[in-house]
Amino acid sequence: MDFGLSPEQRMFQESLGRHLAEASPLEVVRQARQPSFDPNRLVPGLAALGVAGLLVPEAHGGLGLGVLDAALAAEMLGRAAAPAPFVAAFVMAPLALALAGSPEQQAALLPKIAEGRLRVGAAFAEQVAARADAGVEVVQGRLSGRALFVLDFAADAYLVASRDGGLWWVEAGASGLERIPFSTIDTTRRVGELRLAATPAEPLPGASPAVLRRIIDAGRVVLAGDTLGAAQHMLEAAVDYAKTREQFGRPIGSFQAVKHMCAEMAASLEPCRAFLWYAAHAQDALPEEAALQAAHLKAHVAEVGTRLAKTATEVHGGMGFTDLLGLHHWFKRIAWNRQMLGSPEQCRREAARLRGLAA
Amino acid sequence: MDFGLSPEQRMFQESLGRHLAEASPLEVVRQARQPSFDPNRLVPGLAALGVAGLLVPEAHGGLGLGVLDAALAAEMLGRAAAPAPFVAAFVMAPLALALAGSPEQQAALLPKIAEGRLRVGAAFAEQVAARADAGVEVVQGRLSGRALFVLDFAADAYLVASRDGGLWWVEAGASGLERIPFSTIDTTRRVGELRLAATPAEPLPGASPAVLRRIIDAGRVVLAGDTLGAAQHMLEAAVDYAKTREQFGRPIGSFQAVKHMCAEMAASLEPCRAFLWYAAHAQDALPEEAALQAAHLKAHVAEVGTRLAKTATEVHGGMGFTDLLGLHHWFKRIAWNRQMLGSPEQCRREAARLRGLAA
Amino acid sequence: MDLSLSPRHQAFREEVRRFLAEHGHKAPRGHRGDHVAWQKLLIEHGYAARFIPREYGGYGAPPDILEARIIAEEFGRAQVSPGLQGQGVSMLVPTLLEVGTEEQKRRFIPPTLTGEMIWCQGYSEPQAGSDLASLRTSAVLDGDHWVVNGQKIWTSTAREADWMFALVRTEPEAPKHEGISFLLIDMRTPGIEVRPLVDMTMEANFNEVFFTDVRVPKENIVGRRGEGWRIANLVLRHERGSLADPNAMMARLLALIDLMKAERVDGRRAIDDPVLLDRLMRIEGRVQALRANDLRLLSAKVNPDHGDPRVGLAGLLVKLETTELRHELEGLAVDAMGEFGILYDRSPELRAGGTWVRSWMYYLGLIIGGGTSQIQKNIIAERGLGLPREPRTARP
Amino acid sequence: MDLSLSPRHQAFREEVRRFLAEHGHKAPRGHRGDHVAWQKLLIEHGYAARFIPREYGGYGAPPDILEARIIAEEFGRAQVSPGLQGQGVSMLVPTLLEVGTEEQKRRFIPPTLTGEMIWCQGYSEPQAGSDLASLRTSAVLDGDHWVVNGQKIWTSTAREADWMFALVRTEPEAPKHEGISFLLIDMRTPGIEVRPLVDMTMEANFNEVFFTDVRVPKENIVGRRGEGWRIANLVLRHERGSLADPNAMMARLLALIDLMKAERVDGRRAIDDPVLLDRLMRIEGRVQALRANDLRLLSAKVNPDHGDPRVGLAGLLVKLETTELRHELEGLAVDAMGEFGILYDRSPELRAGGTWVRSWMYYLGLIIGGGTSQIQKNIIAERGLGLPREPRTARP
Repeated sequence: MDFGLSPEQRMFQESLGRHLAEASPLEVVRQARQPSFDPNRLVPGLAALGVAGLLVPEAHGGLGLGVLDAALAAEMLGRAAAPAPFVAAFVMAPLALALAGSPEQQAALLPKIAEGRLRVGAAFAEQVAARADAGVEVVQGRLSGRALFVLDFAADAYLVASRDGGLWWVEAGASGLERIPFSTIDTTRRVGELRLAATPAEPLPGASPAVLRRIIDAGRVVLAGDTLGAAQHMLEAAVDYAKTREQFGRPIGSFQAVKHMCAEMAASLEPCRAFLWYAAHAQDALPEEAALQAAHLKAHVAEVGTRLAKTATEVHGGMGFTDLLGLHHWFKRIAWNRQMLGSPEQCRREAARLRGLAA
Repeated sequence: MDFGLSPEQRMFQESLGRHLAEASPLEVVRQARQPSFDPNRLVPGLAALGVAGLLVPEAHGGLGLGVLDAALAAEMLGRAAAPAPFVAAFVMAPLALALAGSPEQQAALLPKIAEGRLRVGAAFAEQVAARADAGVEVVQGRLSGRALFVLDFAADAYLVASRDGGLWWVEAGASGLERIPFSTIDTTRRVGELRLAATPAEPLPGASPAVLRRIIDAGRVVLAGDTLGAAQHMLEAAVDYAKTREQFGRPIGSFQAVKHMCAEMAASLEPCRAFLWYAAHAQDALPEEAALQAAHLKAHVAEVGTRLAKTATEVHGGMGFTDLLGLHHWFKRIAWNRQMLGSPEQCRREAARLRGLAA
Repeated sequence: MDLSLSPRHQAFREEVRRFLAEHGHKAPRGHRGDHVAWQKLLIEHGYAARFIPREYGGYGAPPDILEARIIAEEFGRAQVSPGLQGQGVSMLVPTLLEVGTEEQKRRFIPPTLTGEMIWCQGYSEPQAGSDLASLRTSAVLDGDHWVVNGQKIWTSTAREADWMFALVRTEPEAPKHEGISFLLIDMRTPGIEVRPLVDMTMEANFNEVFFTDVRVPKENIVGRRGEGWRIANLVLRHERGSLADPNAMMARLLALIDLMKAERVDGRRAIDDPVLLDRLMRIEGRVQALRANDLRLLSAKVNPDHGDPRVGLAGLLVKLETTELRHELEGLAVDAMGEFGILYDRSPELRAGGTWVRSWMYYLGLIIGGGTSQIQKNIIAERGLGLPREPRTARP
Repeated sequence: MDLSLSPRHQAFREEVRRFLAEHGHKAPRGHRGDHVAWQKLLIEHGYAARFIPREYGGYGAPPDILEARIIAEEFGRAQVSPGLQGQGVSMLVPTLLEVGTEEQKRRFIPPTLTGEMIWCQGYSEPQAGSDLASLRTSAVLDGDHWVVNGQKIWTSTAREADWMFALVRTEPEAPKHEGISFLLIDMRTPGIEVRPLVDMTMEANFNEVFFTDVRVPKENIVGRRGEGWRIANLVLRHERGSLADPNAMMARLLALIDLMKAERVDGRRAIDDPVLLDRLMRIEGRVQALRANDLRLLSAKVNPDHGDPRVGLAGLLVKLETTELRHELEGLAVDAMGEFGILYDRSPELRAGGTWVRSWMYYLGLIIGGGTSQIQKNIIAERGLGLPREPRTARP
């Protein structure tokens, strides 16, 4: 029995962390909001480290690892607030292809994903929380409708879940496809709307509600990993600030109020790490628990992260509120993760259903 | 415009406080759990101060005052954790008789209530939250069924609300009436069950759902007043303890953590005072707001009180947990008030209904 | 307990309503319209600067808190601008009335009241956050001028302002609270540089102001040398309460209810989600508590013989409780919208211009600004409850 | 990441199950049954005192944390008493093994393991709560005896105990942490008075113990004079974690779910109230987080080369988070029952013997006891995050 990370996993996190410290320092995080910023700028570097191919089977040029490894990567991306695609492009998309793609689709697409040459967005929002005027219908093998909050929107192609539980591959240049980018408070990741009007699309033959469930659950775990990393960054920033900033002639970290704010942050956050490991491992190895763990994890980490983001900002005083330290990018990353692929209330409702406690 | 207490109201509170400091010191609060303790022992003293007749019209020997005055009395009773009947005996009962009693009933009963010679319990719990096997039916003018959590249970007679919205006067010695006292964590007030089997009862002719509503709302405001007083006592006890108890060579109240616990208690509690005044005044003078204010007040004060009771106990450290200081009597009083006549969740659900936001 | 108005105040309310019906259409809306002309009209009729003496450009009515409240309520209900609310009118004018020289009053108050002279406040500094009195910006007397060097931060209207009222250190040898003076500085003086300070809303709601050998005429000091801390505190107390208009919070709550009726997820309106509805009702209960608390504070001002011993405490808690509650209220709106809640800028599908998530962040700034929640709790514990101050620390 | 057990440990689990199937019926239940006989049987088979050397009355197996966990899990699942868990076994025995003399080990450990010698702990004093090291109970050497005077409090099994292990001040001139010694005191010695201490549950879960000229043989000191603080801290660390069995919390959560399925208000089961269900799911998520955290701690103990740099922090937070969460969990049960939730004693209509509301109060005691939440936060901030200690205060 070994509940912890392997030396390889630790080394992978460390090297990814070092890479991001160089490739995505605060200046780059700031630049991400400029229209001129290429949202896929970090992809080649990530691909070189294997991040793009984490979930791609070795037979298709990837590392063939699991959701746990993806969650560990997400933690480092969140920690750096890295302006890069990940949850859709390198988790949900390869997982979907591996689970539901035809051998031809897998052979054609997975190697390119692993190399970082094919960036894929994921349109699953309506499967999680349906909005009245959105959703994608299939008519004679073509797609029509609206898909909102498509993740990793700056993509070459999209995986679109249709209302009937199907999964479709849609090229960015397909006919009848209109792409409408959204702006959110988080400027490091792209979302948007796909409008489809009899748009040609290729079905993934193995699609089923159970497969969709697994993809969404993996996405939830990965977003929780991102929040864990972002929150860890904010906690460490707050602790460092508290040690150096002086007021009333002493470091503010020697005031019990500030100390206790830091202690409360750490006490609530640190168990999220083991929880992430467990829930991610469940996606890979404990199928009977996987969905429940993903729902609980997503909700719990979102609540802890939201409170922590507020507290860490307060510890920084006015500086936390300004753009000078850039702390708000992490605050917003946590707020964004909270709402995507299921809000805490919704995840808890689903957890209750999975436990057989609600209809 | 004058939003505050009159000099008479202030004086009334002060004299009641002085009286209770003598008549109900901690030793008496402790004694209340003994079987030999007369639960109506404090009634004559309260009656002499006018507390029993607050809501009895002057024509019937009372003071003819309003729910606000009752709430102010409740605050002082809660503050002393006084082992005495009040919410049913001297608020809900006289209000019910004044609103729905026949002139004969009023003339016969109200003066005795005001004199403290007639103690009345109130059986309304099923009107607030119905339990499957409880409730009182009327068959040929007689009552049958179970009434749970009858307030001020050690009584000479009971006002019983029946399922059809009627109100009934039942003598304690009536035939077919069985009285089963309950034990709760709060040993200062008595509740119990009435089992009725074709028990003779006298109807109050003016009963209606609207009248029941007013009686329950007044009860809610008064319980909130009791919680305010009990919480105020706990806050003051915690502040006094923090000023005198020394640890690490200084009073614990000079530690920021303890200071901030006290500040949070005060900041959450003090607005409850104005809220109580407003909601109680609404019962007397603003009928269109009365029910909503009562529901919101009951829920809000219960939440503030529960958190405060926990925090004040923590400030006292181990001493707060023991019986030595008796602090737990106030803790339990607050916990008891929270559950009676509508829990916070239930009161908020009702508030939403009253606001037209829920069915 | 009597929440009714006297016949005189009822008549005054009618008068305000008549004025609004007749003149309301002239009011500026947002950035459009002539603010100065409107302000002058309001002063003329006594709906702005009502209680400021006539000789300083005000309307000269005797102070009456209920009249002020009636004006605020009626202008709010009619959604008409109640005139200037800036720091010049709300903070500098009361300060000058209390401690200014006759000449300062005559020179500065009238144009401030009309909006022809715009002020900013220069208190905070980067190294002096919660510990405001440790400020370092220095003013050294050189002939007939103070020479000012240093930096201010959190200056909200520095770019528009003609003048700044500032705290500067004039007595470097004195204990820190006693070395500060209150200075009026013309923003066009050479050596002043204003830099916008972008905050987490990605807007520049505040600025930094840098002073390099800025020469300020000697007579522009308010009060005596070293009295600045005391003078600033006279008015800071007002600021702590001014964030806390419970009527504004109630209006915001009503807007949230409308939002929750409009947003649908899985075919269900947000308001029909019992868990969100419970959160909403929790907040409404707290808003009601703070509204009642505000009525109590108002009533104590109206009735000096109120005999309410805890009303001081009821005032001290307002900043803490209001900013925290408001942040939660705005946060519930974000949650009720789900993914739509975090849309921003001019995004497609944006609800209400993104004001909910912006306010959610802005109110986190207000929790911090003007004394963080930690400082507020110190104040409540020490002034409100009489708990001992932090002991002096031993020098190592 | 591998949550499976080795074949050896799987076989051990089977062995435990076979033992339980064969002997489980002999186990005492609550106060009934022969605890000493059961304990001896357990030691004989290696399910109690498993890792204690044979020469001191234990089973003598090499330490193996997973075996310990398997025993705990299987006994828990079978609802069979896992033998003695008191402070003698959990705190004194490890202390003596580490710092006791050979004679102390041979004299005290064997009867403690069998339950024939019962211990209580004498650390806390009325004037020394969070500041435990400021204790005042004195022990003065007089010939061959220590003469003990003073008072202890929060002594949980003082009425049943044969012996007490206590901290006493033997060096009044030394700095406060260095003047304390660790003493073993026979509770039958003249001059000891035990008074039950009733707490908010109205039960006497604790006691006060008074010492008046109590003579303790000189050799009953453990370790050297002045080493008591260090010795006590060796074991206190274990106590902080021992309140935190997440399996017990999960079992309690399942019981809460059963309760919420059974309780009905207005014809609706409590579990069908979406607001209560949301609170339940919130708590379940937090329980899951703490279960995973516990697995991590266990794994780090099993694998000394775990390379997990933050596992220390993960251990420091357990007491704080577990006791607060448990108090909330029990409080939700009270709320789910409504008025029935506060019934107590032997009231008619009482649910589950009143355990929910009793536990709700008892866990408030545990939040306070063994280091209040405030002390826990200091520890997390200082040891876990490296924040500076409170500065020494200046003497006035």
